[in-house]
Parts: sequence; C-alpha cells; structure tokens
Amino acid sequence: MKEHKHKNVFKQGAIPSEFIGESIAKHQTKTSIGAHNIFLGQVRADVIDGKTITAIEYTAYEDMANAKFHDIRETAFEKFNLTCMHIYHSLGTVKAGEICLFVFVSSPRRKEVFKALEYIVERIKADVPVFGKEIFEDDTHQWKVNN
Amino acid sequence: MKEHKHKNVFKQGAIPSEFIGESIAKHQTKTSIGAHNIFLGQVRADVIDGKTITAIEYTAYEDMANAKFHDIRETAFEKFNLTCMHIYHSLGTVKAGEICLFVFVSSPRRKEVFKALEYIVERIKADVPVFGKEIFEDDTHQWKVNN
Amino acid sequence: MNITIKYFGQIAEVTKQTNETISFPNHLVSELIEHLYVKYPELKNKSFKIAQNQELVSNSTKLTGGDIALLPPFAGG
Amino acid sequence: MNITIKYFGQIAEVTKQTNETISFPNHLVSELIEHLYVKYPELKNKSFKIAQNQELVSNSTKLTGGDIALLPPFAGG
Repeated sequence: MKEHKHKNVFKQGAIPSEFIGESIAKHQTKTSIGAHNIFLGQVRADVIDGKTITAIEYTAYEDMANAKFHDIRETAFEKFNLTCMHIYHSLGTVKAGEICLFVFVSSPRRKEVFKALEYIVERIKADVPVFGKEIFEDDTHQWKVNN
Repeated sequence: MKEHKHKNVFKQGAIPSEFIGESIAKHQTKTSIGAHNIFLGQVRADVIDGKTITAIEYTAYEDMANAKFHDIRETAFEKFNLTCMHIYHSLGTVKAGEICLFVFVSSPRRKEVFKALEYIVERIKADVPVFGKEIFEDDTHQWKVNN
Repeated sequence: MNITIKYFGQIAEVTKQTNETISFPNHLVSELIEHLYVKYPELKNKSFKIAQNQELVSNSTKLTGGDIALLPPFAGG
Repeated sequence: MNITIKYFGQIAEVTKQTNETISFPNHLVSELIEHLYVKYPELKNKSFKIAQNQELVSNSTKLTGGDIALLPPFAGG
C-alpha cells in the first residue's frame, strides 16, 4: 500500500473541501488503518499596517520542490509505521480562508500519525522551495516568509 | 469564536466523510485561522485467533461522557491558542473502515494545533466512558480496551 | 438509602441489566461493591472503575445517594 | 561555460526575469554571485539560498555547468 512513486504534489488554485472529503472516503476500504491525521494550511487575512491580506499567490521551483516532497515522503515512510501518505500544495492564487496545503497520513496506530504529520509539515515549511506573494486589498504585496 | 456551550458529541452510526468535508468548508469564513488539524479514528478489521472484526458497537455513559468532553474542550481552550474545536464520536454500530471519532482543531498557528489535537485525543481515549464491543464475522464478540 | 446503579459494556453482560435501584444501608463504596460481588459473583473477574454522580471515586469514598456507575475499560476513538 | 540561472519570487522581481543563460568563465558559486551583484545591485539587499541542480550549495561550491537557482525564503504551507 505504500505509494513511493514520484508524484506532482502541486494543484492549481485552492484545495477544495470536497476533495478532502473524497480523499478520506477513498481510505475506507483500507481496513488496516486505525488512525488518520490531516493537516490543512489555510490562508489568513492578516492585517499589516492597516491593510488586509486578501490572497497569496504561490509559485515554486517545481522540479526541486517535487524532488523534496519525494524525499520527505520516503523519509517519513522509513521513520514511521504509515499505511498511506498524501501531500497536496497549491500553486497560483489562494484567497484568504481557502486551503493551500493538505497533508494526510494514515496508520494502524495513532501514535505514529501524530509524529509523522508534524515531521512532514515542519519539513515542508523548512525545505521545499515554495514562494508566497501576499496580496493586500489595495493590490500592493509583500513576500511571505516561514518561521 | 470560542464555542464553550455544552454539546452532544455523540452521533448515531459512522461519521460520513461528506460531513467532515462540510465541517472543513464551514471554517473558510474564519480568516484568522492559519492551520487546521484533524484526527479521525477508523475501525480496523483486526484478525484475532483467525477471526476478523467486522464492526464495533459503541455504547457510552452518555451524560458523564458529554461532561468529560466538555471538560476536555474547556481545558484545551485554556491550554492552547485555539480558534475552534469540534469533537464527534459514534454510538451504535460502526463497520470496519468507517470513522468513529472526528476531532477538529483550528488556530492561527500550526504549533498550537499539533499540541492541542494530541492532547485532546489522548484525553478522549483515557478519560471518556465509551465502550466498544468488537463484533467478529461469526457474530461472537470481545470488548475493546484502549491502551 | 436508595441507590441507582448503572452497568455498562461487559459489566452489563454480567449483571444482565443496564441499571437497577437498590436500598442499601451502608456507607462506603467498598461496601456496595462487596454487596454486588455477592449478587453477581462473575463481577470479581472483571476490571471496572466506579463513578458517583459522574465522577470517578475510590473504594473509600462515602456513598451520597447519588447515581453509581460501574465502568469497564474505556474504548473510545 | 554556459550556466542557466533561475530566479524566483522577490528575486525575480529584482532581476525582472525568471531565468537567463549566461556564459561564465569562473569556477565558484561565490564568483557567480559577485557577478550577479554587479548586474543586479538590488540583490545585495535580498536574502536567498543557492541551488545547483536542485541541491542547496554554499558559496565555496564549484560550478558544474548545472542549473543555478536563487531561492528567496521559503513560504510553503
């Protein structure tokens, strides 16, 4: 059941909530799974110097990013007892309130999914060359930096 | 946005994946949220002495369980910077592959949701009087015990 | 004193009922449990916690007349 | 040696292009960066990492002729 093939993690635009629901439904035939853990990144309407962020425009060094996602996936499968792992990240415009990152891990046991999910999300934030242009309501922008 | 009212956490039967998708969609108007973390418990088709579990029948001391859920919710809101928290647990029959527990936490920041979700799930497993009758394919049963 | 006792899961399998109200003269949880061991000998083989008015109590807790529940191991999630 | 250089995010705002191929005689990443600082002085005010063939490298890494990328701070998720 391990999915070790190279995949394109990127999706154009926001990740729809229906897509997440359908991804969950697809795992109901995998009856060795006892625990799923899902992380969703959502674009915040932060206010900076009185101006509100209305969207983030994501770009990436796609080839390098997909290689990094692949490495993160392989390492997570080695470190944790996972049945499945899925990662999706948006490219292009994602409005405030919409979802830009969907990470989904499943395992027979809950302890594994907690450790695995945090590991994967922290590595995505630190190691994957994705860039975010935060667009304000007046069409000015600033560049997002992960902390 | 904190939801501190006493709620009935229990739902009859399995928690549908569409319900989870719709719960996610409802949070897209809350634009102070930057991170969601979702835990799903799924019934495993464990094989014990050659017999396969086909379902779990959940019962609970409902009044005490809802009071415990309320206490877990209040404590989590005190300990972590959360925007929202939702907990649903099944009662009655949940078949292998179906979802019996849905815990959903949201915060401006990801560090908070990881800590909060694990705290809530561990407390549910340890402190809430819910009982599970594991039904085998031959209609015999055993009683589930959390570890 | 009348005490309502609730049974759950594998405990209710032993007692063959989910609740009963009994008249009970004594004062400690431990005394009530001894009474139930006599009434349902199979209970001695079962692991359970005891709640009074929805709060876990120990054997040395005094009975208040509130609801008692015999809770087998938890299995939520 | 021809080297293709890719620019992303706020770096591409400075260079006003997302990639270019230049002929470059020198041997170290640091020398290429010095060359780019002359060509795009505004780059000196920017923070970036450097990748060669999709792997992060340091200033003292030798150029191989592989693709170079200037990567501003990551913002995934």
